[in-house]
Amino acid sequence: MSRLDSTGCALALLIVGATFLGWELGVQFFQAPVYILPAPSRILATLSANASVYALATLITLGEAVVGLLLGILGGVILVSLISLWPGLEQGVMIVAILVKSTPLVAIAPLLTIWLGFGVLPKVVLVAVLTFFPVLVNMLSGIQATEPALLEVFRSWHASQRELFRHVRVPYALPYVFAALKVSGPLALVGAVVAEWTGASGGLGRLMWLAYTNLNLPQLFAAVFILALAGISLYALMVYTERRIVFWQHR
Amino acid sequence: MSRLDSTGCALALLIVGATFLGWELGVQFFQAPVYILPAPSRILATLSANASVYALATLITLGEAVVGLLLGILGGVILVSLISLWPGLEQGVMIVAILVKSTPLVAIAPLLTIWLGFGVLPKVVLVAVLTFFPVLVNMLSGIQATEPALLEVFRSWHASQRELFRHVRVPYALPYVFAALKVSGPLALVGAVVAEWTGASGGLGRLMWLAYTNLNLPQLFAAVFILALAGISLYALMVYTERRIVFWQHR
Amino acid sequence: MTITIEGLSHTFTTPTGRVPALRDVSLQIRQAEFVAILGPSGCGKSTLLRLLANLLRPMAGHIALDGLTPAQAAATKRIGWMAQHPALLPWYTVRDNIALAQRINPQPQRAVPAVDDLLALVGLSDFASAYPFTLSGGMQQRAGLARTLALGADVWLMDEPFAALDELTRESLTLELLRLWQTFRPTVLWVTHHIQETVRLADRVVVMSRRPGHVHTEKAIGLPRPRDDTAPDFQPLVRELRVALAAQS
Amino acid sequence: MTITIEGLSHTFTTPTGRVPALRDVSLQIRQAEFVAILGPSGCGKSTLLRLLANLLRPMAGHIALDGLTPAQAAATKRIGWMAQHPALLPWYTVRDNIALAQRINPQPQRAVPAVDDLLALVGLSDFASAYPFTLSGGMQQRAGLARTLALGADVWLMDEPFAALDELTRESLTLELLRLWQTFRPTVLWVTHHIQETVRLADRVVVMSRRPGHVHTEKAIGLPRPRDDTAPDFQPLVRELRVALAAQS
Amino acid sequence: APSLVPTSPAQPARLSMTFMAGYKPQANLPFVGVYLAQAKGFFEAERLDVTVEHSSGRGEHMQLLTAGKAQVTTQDAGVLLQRRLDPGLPLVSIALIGQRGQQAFVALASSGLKTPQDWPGHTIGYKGTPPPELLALMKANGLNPQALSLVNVGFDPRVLVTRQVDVYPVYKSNEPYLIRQWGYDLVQWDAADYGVPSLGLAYVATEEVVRTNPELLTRFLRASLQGIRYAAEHPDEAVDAVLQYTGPETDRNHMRFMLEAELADAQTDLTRQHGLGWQTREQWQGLADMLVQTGALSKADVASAFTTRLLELAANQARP
Ligand SMILES: Nc1ncnc2c1ncn2[C@@H]1O[C@H](COP(=O)(O)OP(=O)(O)OP(=O)(O)O)[C@@H](O)[C@H]1O
Ligand SMILES: Nc1ncnc2c1ncn2[C@@H]1O[C@H](COP(=O)(O)OP(=O)(O)OP(=O)(O)O)[C@@H](O)[C@H]1O
Ligand SMILES: [Mg+2]
Ligand SMILES: [Mg+2]
Repeated sequence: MSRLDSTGCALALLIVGATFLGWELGVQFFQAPVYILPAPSRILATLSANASVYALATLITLGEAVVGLLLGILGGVILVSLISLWPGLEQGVMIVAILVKSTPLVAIAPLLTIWLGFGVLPKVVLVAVLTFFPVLVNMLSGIQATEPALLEVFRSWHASQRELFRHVRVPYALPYVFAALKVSGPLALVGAVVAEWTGASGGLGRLMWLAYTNLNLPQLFAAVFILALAGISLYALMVYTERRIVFWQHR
Repeated sequence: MSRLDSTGCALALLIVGATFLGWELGVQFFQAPVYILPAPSRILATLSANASVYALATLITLGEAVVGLLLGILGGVILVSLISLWPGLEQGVMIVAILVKSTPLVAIAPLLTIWLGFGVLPKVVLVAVLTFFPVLVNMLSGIQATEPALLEVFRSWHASQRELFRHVRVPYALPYVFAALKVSGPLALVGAVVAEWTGASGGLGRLMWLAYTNLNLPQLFAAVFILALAGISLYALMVYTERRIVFWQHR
Repeated sequence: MTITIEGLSHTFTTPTGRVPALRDVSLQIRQAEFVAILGPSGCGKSTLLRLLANLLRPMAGHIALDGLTPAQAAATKRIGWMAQHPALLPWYTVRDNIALAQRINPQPQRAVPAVDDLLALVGLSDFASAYPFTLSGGMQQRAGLARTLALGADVWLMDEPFAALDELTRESLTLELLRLWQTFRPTVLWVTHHIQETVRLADRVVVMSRRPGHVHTEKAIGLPRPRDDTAPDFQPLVRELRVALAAQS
Repeated sequence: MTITIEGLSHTFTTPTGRVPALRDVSLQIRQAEFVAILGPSGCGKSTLLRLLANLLRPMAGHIALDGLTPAQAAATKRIGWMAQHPALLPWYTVRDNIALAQRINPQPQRAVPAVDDLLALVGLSDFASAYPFTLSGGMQQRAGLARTLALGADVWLMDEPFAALDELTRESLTLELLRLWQTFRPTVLWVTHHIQETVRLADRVVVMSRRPGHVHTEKAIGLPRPRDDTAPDFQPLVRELRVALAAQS
Repeated sequence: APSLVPTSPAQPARLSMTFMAGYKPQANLPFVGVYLAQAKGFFEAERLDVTVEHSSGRGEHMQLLTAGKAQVTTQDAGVLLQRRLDPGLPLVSIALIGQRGQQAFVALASSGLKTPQDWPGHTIGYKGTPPPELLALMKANGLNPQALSLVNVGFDPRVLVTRQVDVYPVYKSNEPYLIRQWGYDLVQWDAADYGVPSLGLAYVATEEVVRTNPELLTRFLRASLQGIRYAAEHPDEAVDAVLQYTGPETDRNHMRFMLEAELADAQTDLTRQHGLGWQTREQWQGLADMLVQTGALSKADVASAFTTRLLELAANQARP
């Protein structure tokens, strides 16, 4: 379904076009003031006028998001490995994970700043904290869904949990993991922005914070557009990678 | 694996106990001041001292979270149905979904208040916006992973896309959907809290906001504990429901 | 339905290369004819049925079912295909699996076998409300068979329907199937590895060559029905087909 | 390995009720004996093999493999089980699937068949680097067979290993297998629906009754090897077994 | 939304409106005035139904005000000038409650910093953007901003006590209480003490409401200014009213501290002469000039940023 076929592309353009057109016309029609909802044309104009500023900020934020995402994925995978090798750990790990997940970022951010300083490190950690959970939950679900017929073969071989994990459970869970990555990708960007929101010296999050506190909504939404574009690119990258890696599913 | 067996429970208690003990001792050992990281004992004391306040706030937040989650699930499922019935829509829908997902809540919150007033409605909508995405992405992945042998049978029957969706794709995607729900459950709570953070008249988010701006961390973390407990309950509920509904997988 | 196959070829493209599965297959099948297909493993029998059932598109050649393309024929909902692996829906009981086939293929114009009769026919009455994953291999195959028969189709495309069954179940089901065939008069393509079975069942046996498969021998089975393994002409036909098949190995 | 089964019973609990699969099965199998098992579909043959392979725990009765419980025997990595449905790993090529069996079951003490030899034996040399989902049903089954043989196990628990194969492939594989059996001298339990095959292969044939399965008849096949279908004693044995089986239907 | 409900000619029509506090519930004086006007029936006496909402302080109260979802909000005078210019919000200060700026700068007493002259070589924290007061203060002390290391730390006075920064901007009425509460002594520099003109919180309405519904705003001002005066006389009761909104778990003494700090800044010679909330062209111009000098504002245009007409109406008209 995800094939980049021409009708799909055309329809995508149509839908996105219609969304933006509706937005533009809605703003015109209701005469919405720019400090409440700016028109897309205005946002794009702002974007192109400040292209270099946004480019730099995007680089910073993207860097934090990607590194944080990788850390988050690693964390999720490590936890799942633990649970898979010692299934008794599952409930305990999940409880602690949900505890971490339930703590609002604003409560952890200062702690991280105190421990890790004002640099990018606390931002990266925040992104990791935000993104590990979908990976953990999805991969665990995939692991637990593994086709019983395959498990039986390995049990008849008296294979170790490690062998089972590596040769059966992980490949079987890959589509689940990719689903998680498609969720975590855009989430990582949002996380990086939220982390920068207070107390960063650069990045889209800071730009957005400044824009919002100045009620400069075109600038805020210009950053949103970049975020969306980056999110869509990350998503497309995941879809593409999945197609190559999980080749046995997309026959 | 998720069976509520006694070793699992014992280990869970052990892990959670160890986490809290480590936290408590860490706080004592480093003499961490209470405005930086309060000890769990202190948090629990705060919680029990204000039990009725927290109970009321929890009810409000939980209500918003659950209704918003249901809305979000509905939204995700409707979008997946559309994509499944007209596969050409996929790219367009995903692009718009990621655009929505990338918009920070603070940017839309005032708009929602303008449209929906100061009550719980905008909070519910924010939760829905936050939670529909994992459902959309996961269910779509599940739909697209459907066992080709089953699809072939339906194609040989010249079944409609609707029949295929209902009898094959949806049941096949259920484990993916449940994985999404396990992610979205705690997310819904966080979403409700964030939504209340901006000027609600009640709920845990408001409590947390007040506590945080007064740097009253025991109060903040008391709310975090409630959130975590609610998140764990929601998660456990999802696990239990999955076991009953997706019975063919847990043989 | 009459089936006309002309110069049919099909090649698969796999991650590791191209596999020619069928080459220049031509066959004429009359209305209500029972044609058995024999051939070495991997020679393209399942591929042939998939092409007829509109699950694959032919890369060369031509298929007509009563003059319709496979796609058009599929749209008439008169094609019944039984896969080599029984692909039952694990979330439905055996009965629901069979009933679903009828629900998705409603045949308002014609009588179709009742679900309970089919369950009895394949010996699964006791397992009507069992879920597929609690069935033995042979039971799953019989459930799949019942599901295909439930369609009341005009063309039966059967891919090794008895492979997982013991001789006696096989023989009794053979009789039941012939009865159904004589009632509903479908055109049957019957893929099997059981030479005796072809002589017991078919009007004509097609022996396919090794991959890429093409038609090697066609042999009309002129024996009167009901047929008897101990009839004097029976074993010579079996031997003759075995020799034809052996020429492929 | 010698296998002793005493009073073995097994009942499945399913969402829709309890299904007794085996009742009071007792069998003695000698070291390097080739025992074929015949029985109607659903009588518990696969369940019996699963119990021996430590995939199910018996609910009553006793199993000993060289005096070990199935769990202990499984830990020695000398048990080879072949499932009724070939459960190949779709993410590995045919060769890797087979090689993996050897990697997870290393047998430092003993010679095991080489992967390439096994591929040639089952006729899949050309498909060594193909992925399982591009194989035909019979090819998948042969890959599964090769994977089980690759273990070099002392006990072969084979669940209808030739069900999806044509007569000729079946016959040639029979010969190859007998050769391997005579080289490695494993104890073999061979579930099949093909009566002729049992007489061709086995030292002894066990006929099981309908569900709940128990041992109905045991028949030693005294014919000298290599055996010939046309030998005077062959067909009478086939007929005798068919009669024994028919008593179950 | 404001609505006119016709009643008997003897009684003026009942009006209703929404007041959106510019931050969370706490003892900021403009909030307290409203809380008390509500609690003590001053609004009721004006036949005014007031719904009280709170903002997170991120600016949505200004958006909602201009969208007509609220009729009065509170805003820092400096930010009001900035928002009027960019993005052009039609905001008008109808009463200036905080006659001095809310911001001050603190360091730990133990840091040894005595005057801003001591700052060079130390780390100065700020919330988001360096506040104009900071720049003005540095300028007044002849400090070069380039010579100081400025870091964005967000709202978090804890960075001061954990010594991640040496100087930290605070709201005079808020964080100093918390920091002292943790057992630290502070040195505090108020920009005003160095001649930097600054103003605090104002009641704010839109130009449109000021033009079309002066009656509503007049009644609102009369009642809430009465609330403020009541708070000055009954601080304990005022704190009780605040706790009605914050919840009983809030630190009473903290609110009391805030209230008193803000009361101190609300009363000057000017207000003693003209009444609470009074504002002059000179005050606003001085603030605007400072903002222009520090680069926070591109031009100063204060004429329509405030109005005293409603204050006058409130003072002159007898209560109905
Ligand atoms: N989906 C597929 N992708 C790639 N190759 C395929 C696919 N299906 C079949 N083939 C190849 O096509 C050839 C014919 O396969 P087919 O399944 O038609 O054989 P068959 O005659 O049914 O064999 P069997 O008796 O073993 O079922 C085989 O070589 C197989 O590898
Ligand atoms: N996992 C299971 N859960 C529940 N019931 C089962 C399960 N596996 C097998 N059974 C039941 O046990 C009985 C014996 O099954 P088994 O698979 O052993 O039969 P079999 O002799 O191998 O049959 P076949 O020749 O059809 O493969 C059947 O009635 C089946 O329904
Ligand atoms: Mg086939
Ligand atoms: Mg079986």
